[in-house]
Amino acid sequence: MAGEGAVACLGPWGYVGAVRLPEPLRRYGLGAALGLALGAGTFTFVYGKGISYLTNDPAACANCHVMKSQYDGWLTGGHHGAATCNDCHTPHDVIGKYTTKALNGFWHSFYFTTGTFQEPIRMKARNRAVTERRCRECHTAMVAALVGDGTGNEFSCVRCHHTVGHGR
Amino acid sequence: VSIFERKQEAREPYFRVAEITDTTVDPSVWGRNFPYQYDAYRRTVDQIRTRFGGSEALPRTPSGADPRSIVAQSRLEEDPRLRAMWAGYAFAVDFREERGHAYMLLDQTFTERQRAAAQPGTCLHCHASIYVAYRTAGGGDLIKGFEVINPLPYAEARKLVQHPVTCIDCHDPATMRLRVTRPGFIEGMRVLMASRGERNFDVNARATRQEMRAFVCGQCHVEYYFKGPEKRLVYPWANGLRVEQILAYYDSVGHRDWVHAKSGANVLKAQHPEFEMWNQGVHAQAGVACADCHMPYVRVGALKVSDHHVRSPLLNLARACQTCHPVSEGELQARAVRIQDNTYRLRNRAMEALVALIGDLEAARGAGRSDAELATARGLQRRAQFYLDFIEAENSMGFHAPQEAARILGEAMDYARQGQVALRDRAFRPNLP
Amino acid sequence: VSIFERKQEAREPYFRVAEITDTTVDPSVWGRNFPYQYDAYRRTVDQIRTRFGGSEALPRTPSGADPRSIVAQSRLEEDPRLRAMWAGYAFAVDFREERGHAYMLLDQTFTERQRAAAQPGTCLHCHASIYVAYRTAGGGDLIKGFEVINPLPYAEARKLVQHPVTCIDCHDPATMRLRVTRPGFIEGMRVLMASRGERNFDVNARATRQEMRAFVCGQCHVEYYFKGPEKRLVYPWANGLRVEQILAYYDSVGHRDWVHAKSGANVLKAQHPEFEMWNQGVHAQAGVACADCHMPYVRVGALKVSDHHVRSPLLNLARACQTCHPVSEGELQARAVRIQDNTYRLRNRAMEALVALIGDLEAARGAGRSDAELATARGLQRRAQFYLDFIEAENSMGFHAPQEAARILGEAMDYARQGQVALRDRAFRPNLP
Ligand code: HEC
Ligand code: HEC
Ligand code: HEC
Ligand code: HEC
Ligand code: HEC
Ligand code: HEC
Ligand code: HEC
Ligand code: HEC
Ligand code: HEC
Ligand code: HEC
Ligand code: HEC
Ligand code: HEC
Ligand code: HEC
Ligand code: HEC
Ligand SMILES: [Ca+2]
Ligand SMILES: [Ca+2]
Repeated sequence: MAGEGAVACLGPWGYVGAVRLPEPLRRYGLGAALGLALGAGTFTFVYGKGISYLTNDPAACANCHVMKSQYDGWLTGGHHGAATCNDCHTPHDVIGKYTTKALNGFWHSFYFTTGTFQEPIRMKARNRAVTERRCRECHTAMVAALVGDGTGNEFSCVRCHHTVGHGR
Repeated sequence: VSIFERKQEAREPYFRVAEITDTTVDPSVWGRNFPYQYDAYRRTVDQIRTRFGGSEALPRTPSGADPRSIVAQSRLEEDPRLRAMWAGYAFAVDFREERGHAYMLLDQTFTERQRAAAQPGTCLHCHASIYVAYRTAGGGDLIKGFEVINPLPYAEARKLVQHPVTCIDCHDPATMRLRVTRPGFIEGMRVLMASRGERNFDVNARATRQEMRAFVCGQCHVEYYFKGPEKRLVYPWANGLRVEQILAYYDSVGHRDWVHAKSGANVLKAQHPEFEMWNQGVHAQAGVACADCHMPYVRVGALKVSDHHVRSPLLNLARACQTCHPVSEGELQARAVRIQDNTYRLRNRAMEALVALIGDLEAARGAGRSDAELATARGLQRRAQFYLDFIEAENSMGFHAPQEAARILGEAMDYARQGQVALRDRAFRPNLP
Repeated sequence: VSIFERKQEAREPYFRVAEITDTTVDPSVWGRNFPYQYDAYRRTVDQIRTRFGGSEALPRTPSGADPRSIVAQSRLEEDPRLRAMWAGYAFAVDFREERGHAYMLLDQTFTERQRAAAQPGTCLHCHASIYVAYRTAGGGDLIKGFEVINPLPYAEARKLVQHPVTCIDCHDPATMRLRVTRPGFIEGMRVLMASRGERNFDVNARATRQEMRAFVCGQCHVEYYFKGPEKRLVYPWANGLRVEQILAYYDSVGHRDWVHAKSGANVLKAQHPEFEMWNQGVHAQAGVACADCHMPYVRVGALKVSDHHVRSPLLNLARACQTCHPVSEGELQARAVRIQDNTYRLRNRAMEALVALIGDLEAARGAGRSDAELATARGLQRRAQFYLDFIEAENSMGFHAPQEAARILGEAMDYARQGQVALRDRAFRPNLP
């Protein structure tokens, strides 16, 4: 992910990864924008129920209307009784889980408030990798025979199962 | 914008501040109730070019006869073979890339085609907000008004309208539901459905919402002709929407648009059959409507509204395509352009074949061969030319139905080359559909 | 059990009861380790017909020369025009619909084409599990063995193999990872990639897992020819995979498959270019591989495995298509068949054009016209015929790349009809690509 317009991102638990800078940061410069970002992001995080990120209740995600279509899709989808949003969108381990939540919570709040995100919302590489891992964790038995070649050269579940979470 | 406003918006989509009725033509009045749609609607003045679509803004010196200071690029200059194809018809004089809806009335009024031939009021059916004018002229009756305005000289009819297509042409003012207001389409759908065994089809009563998202466009983006001295606008769909079905219709009523100046053949001009071609593609089969790609949803705060800046989806790939195709914009662009490039190459081959046949016919005529001797080849020119023009005139360069576009161009070559054989061999019996 | 062992178990759901090595040809041995795959693999004996694919099981009376009691339907009887197209070549004697992998060795051994012409060992490259035989014949060297077996008379080479394609041809026995074992494909990919600027391309080292899911099939489902007296199997990809690039290659090396019996033209036979055509379609562009559709995952108990019953996806729509396209089976069937019907109609038109040209050439020859006079038309026949046969021989009836199939058939008609013009007009200059 690192590259032009990217910075190393420090999460609450230290170095997490490189994050592509959003358009306003690239445009107005890092320093000036960061203060604004933190302010706006924190504000939304609190008022806009960004705290939802810390719960496991899918309805909480739908606090943001831009998550509504996923929520609606999930309600009627095959995983409704099986997996919540966070089951697919946050890592299993505790640190990874809250790092992801914090990062997503912060950035989503930021984007939501500034309205600068691109639509339709598309899952980005970091979150995609999280989700791909989550499929394999729940469906280990089912797909053991497919992904067990140990090369790490595995292919994407979502390539075929792009509709599982909430349809499209 | 603060988050308070966002939550607010979700609950209160719009206020009806202005009264709009079934006679409110002026879009700025509607725009007071629906500012997002109106603002976007006005942006159809933008001119940006894509590889095969959009349009280029070319400056010109305004004249008395044509006050436009900006026009779109000339397609005749881009490909002079078009002049050979249309020799003797007004299209050989002036034919430009089409641009946004904002220009439709202007471009129609001032195209040189107006001066090359006398045009009737019928033209306005698709270039103006004419719904209210029809109703007024018909004393409340839409169809009657249509019949009154069609035969008027263009200049006279032109005085009855002021706006390009506006809100009232696609929307019911009371409910904002989509509706079709164009007699040509209403009657065209009736004959089409009759050919499929459904009598007295009433499109406004029967169409689903999703169908309406294509039908409002099908009001104008279709092949058409002017029937008889009353210049009635007719969509030639009595046998179906495929090119051979349309040609069969024209053959059955003995219609020709003009006599080709070089070859003497009775030929036809195809015009923007987007609706017909879209119907042959996998998108239509999957229920994807024009508005899904050309007016995709765009979020304004908490609201989702249809982007009334109708334009090339290639200028708007994320919204126009990514909702359905979860791949990058670059990849989507590549898929579309590959289809278009393939079509374009084949179109050029077909153009070569047609121009060769026209050249042969011209030579044979010059050599004094009789009409009887030329009849078969002329018939083949009529067919080849209509097929080729069907794709040439269709504005997506094959995207709306890639396989069908290639099929039609392929057949066009078959007919054109058979015409060349026929000219050289009187015993030759062509293979028609 | 330690947690480590548990993880191991989960990763390896099979019990390796039989030892398999890089010389284990017999699939039943592999089948002891991988029973689900083996059981499905054996079901390729099934014969069910779809509109344009699958195959029909026709009973016949076995004879000494041909002991088969069931064969697939004859394509020559379905369309006798094929005999005219292939006049003078073994394909005009016997050509049948292809059926499941289980039959490949049998059908090759007993096709009447074997009696119509002497065939070399090369044939076995794609009809037998020949990997071990190549290595053995080459003293451990795959390519050397290939070079040894190619020029042998078929009957002699035939003794070196026993099985149709088996596990070892696509899998590494140690890791079960996919690999390609066919010299023709390995060398074909090398020249193809060289033409794109990559030297010494090693497909087994470089391909991704997803690519391999198509490459294992591309080992055989491709256009090919036998080069020189050493009968080396060559995939004609030095310029690229498109039909005109392949023809340009054949032209550049001066290759012909035979001299046409009726027309005297130096013609080519196209054969099953599934891999090449798939490459031109939107599925390949989107990274969808052969195995995704022809070997979709299937649940067996708590596991899912690749369906080794390789067959028409139209017999298995739910698994083959619905995961990616969440619409009904009826709708998927309709989309596929519409593409195929369009291709089929165009193929028939192109066949008419080609047969007409062949007829004209035959007549001109009968009338004693010189080779020089016939040269242009014969060249056009070669081109038209190769294009048409490229789609005729491709087994998806256009599905793998709908627009490209129509494009190629369209051009085939253009060339065939130009050939007819050329025969009637010595001054005619054809329009080539
Ligand atoms: C504060 C409002 C808000 C809440 C609450 C919210 N989201 Fe989002 N979400 C957004 C916005 C805005 C974006 C688009 C950001 C972008 O495109 O980078 C987004 C994007 C996403 C993405 C894709 C973006 C990526 O970077 O991959 C996922 C997955 C997602 N949200 C899941 C969730 C889940 C799971 C929850 C609940 C635990 C949730 N969201 C709650 C506003 C929110
Ligand atoms: C928290 C555990 C969990 C996670 C994470 C998870 N699944 Fe599942 N999944 C299940 C369970 C349990 C079922 C069975 C549901 C049922 O039968 O109602 C299921 C059902 C399915 C099904 C069949 C039903 C359907 O919706 O089509 C598919 C396919 C599937 N999962 C794929 C995936 C993929 C792909 C991912 C990752 C993107 C994933 N799963 C993530 C637990 C999970
Ligand atoms: C069974 C797994 C699963 C569950 C449960 C799930 N998702 Fe997803 N989600 C996915 C997958 C897979 C994608 C990527 C889809 C794609 O690329 O086509 C995705 C993508 C997204 C995106 C980005 C939009 C996009 O299409 O890329 C958002 C936002 C999102 N999910 C939110 C949610 C919310 C909110 C919930 C709970 C209501 C939820 N998800 C539940 C698997 C899941
Ligand atoms: C699946 C998406 C899709 C659908 C559905 C669709 N179109 Fe298009 N349309 C396109 C694309 C892509 C182009 C090519 C634009 C370009 O070349 O810039 C195009 C081009 C056009 C153009 C020329 C645009 C220009 O910029 O010059 C017109 C007019 C048009 N379409 C009208 C229609 C009509 C009318 C319908 C319905 C009957 C329709 N389209 C359905 C995607 C679509
Ligand atoms: C009343 C007739 C009418 C209706 C209804 C109509 N159009 Fe058009 N459209 C036109 C005309 C006329 C032009 C060309 C204007 C010009 O070149 O001056 C045009 C141009 C376009 C263009 C080309 C824009 C460009 O930049 O080249 C697109 C795209 C388009 N229309 C799509 C649609 C879609 C989608 C709908 C339905 C939602 C629709 N149209 C409804 C008459 C109409
Ligand atoms: C059935 C609907 C319809 C009718 C009737 C119609 N047009 Fe159009 N016209 C369109 C559409 C749709 C476009 C945009 C697509 C295109 O240009 O191919 C267009 C584009 C144009 C353009 C801009 C592009 C160009 O051709 O230079 C001109 C000028 C024009 N029309 C003039 C006329 C004239 C003059 C008449 C009457 C003789 C007429 N139109 C009748 C629908 C119509
Ligand atoms: C060429 C046809 C056309 C014209 C002209 C047009 N609209 Fe629309 N409009 C549509 C379509 C298509 C939709 C989507 C309706 C649906 O999905 O049912 C729409 C939807 C709407 C909606 C519903 C909310 C939304 O955005 O989806 C409003 C409000 C609206 N239009 C207002 C207007 C106004 C105001 C004007 C004039 C400035 C206008 N429209 C002109 C075709 C048109
Ligand atoms: C509302 C949904 C929707 C939208 C919007 C949409 N598509 Fe599609 N597209 C489909 C469906 C459905 C298919 C059929 C195959 C499938 O089921 O995935 C398809 C097929 C295609 C194909 C296959 C080629 C063919 O035969 O036509 C291409 C290429 C494509 N789309 C590109 C685009 C592009 C580019 C856009 C935007 C301009 C777009 N699509 C917009 C749903 C959509
Ligand atoms: C997206 C799905 C898809 C992909 C990818 C695909 N095919 Fe096919 N294939 C089909 C369909 C559908 C048919 C038509 C079957 C029929 O007519 O019964 C077909 C037909 C065939 C046939 C003839 C089958 C018969 O029953 O007679 C062969 C052989 C074949 N494909 C090989 C391949 C090869 C090799 C590849 C990769 C290079 C490939 N296919 C990629 C869907 C696919
Ligand atoms: C070693 C050569 C070889 C390989 C590797 C190979 N095929 Fe085949 N395939 C054949 C031959 C030969 C036939 C025809 C057998 C016959 O008719 O007797 C065939 C037939 C088929 C058929 C037609 C079945 C029918 O019912 O008509 C399909 C589909 C097919 N192959 C797909 C594939 C796919 C997919 C792959 C890769 C996963 C593949 N093949 C790999 C040689 C091969
Ligand atoms: C490059 C790989 C390849 C080579 C070399 C090859 N085949 Fe095939 N053959 C195939 C494939 C793939 C099929 C199935 C597809 C088809 O029939 O079009 C097939 C099908 C057949 C069939 C069944 C269908 C029919 O044509 O009647 C026969 C018989 C056959 N081949 C004989 C031969 C003979 C004899 C030779 C040598 C002269 C040969 N093959 C060389 C790949 C090959
Ligand atoms: C024509 C090629 C071909 C042949 C022959 C073949 N396979 Fe496979 N096999 C595949 C493909 C393709 C996959 C999918 C591999 C992947 O996705 O990486 C596969 C996957 C497998 C897997 C991994 C699990 C799964 O089902 O995806 C096993 C185990 C396997 N095959 C066993 C066998 C056995 C045993 C035989 C012989 C009876 C055999 N294969 C013959 C092509 C083949
Ligand atoms: C090439 C396409 C493809 C890929 C990649 C793929 N799957 Fe599947 N998957 C399928 C198909 C097809 C089925 C249906 C099998 C059946 O119905 O017998 C399936 C079935 C399943 C099921 C069982 C659904 C049920 O009905 O209970 C689960 C769970 C699942 N897949 C999970 C995964 C996971 C996890 C991955 C990634 C490791 C994955 N899949 C990758 C195509 C795919
Ligand atoms: C692994 C995913 C996958 C599988 C399996 C698959 N498709 Fe597709 N298909 C696609 C994608 C991706 C496209 C491109 C358009 C899009 O993005 O939706 C597409 C496009 C199409 C189109 C548009 C026409 C074109 O240009 O080729 C048709 C028709 C279609 N698929 C039918 C089928 C059928 C029938 C099957 C099963 C035999 C099938 N597909 C299997 C992913 C798949
Ligand atoms: Ca344009
Ligand atoms: Ca078959």
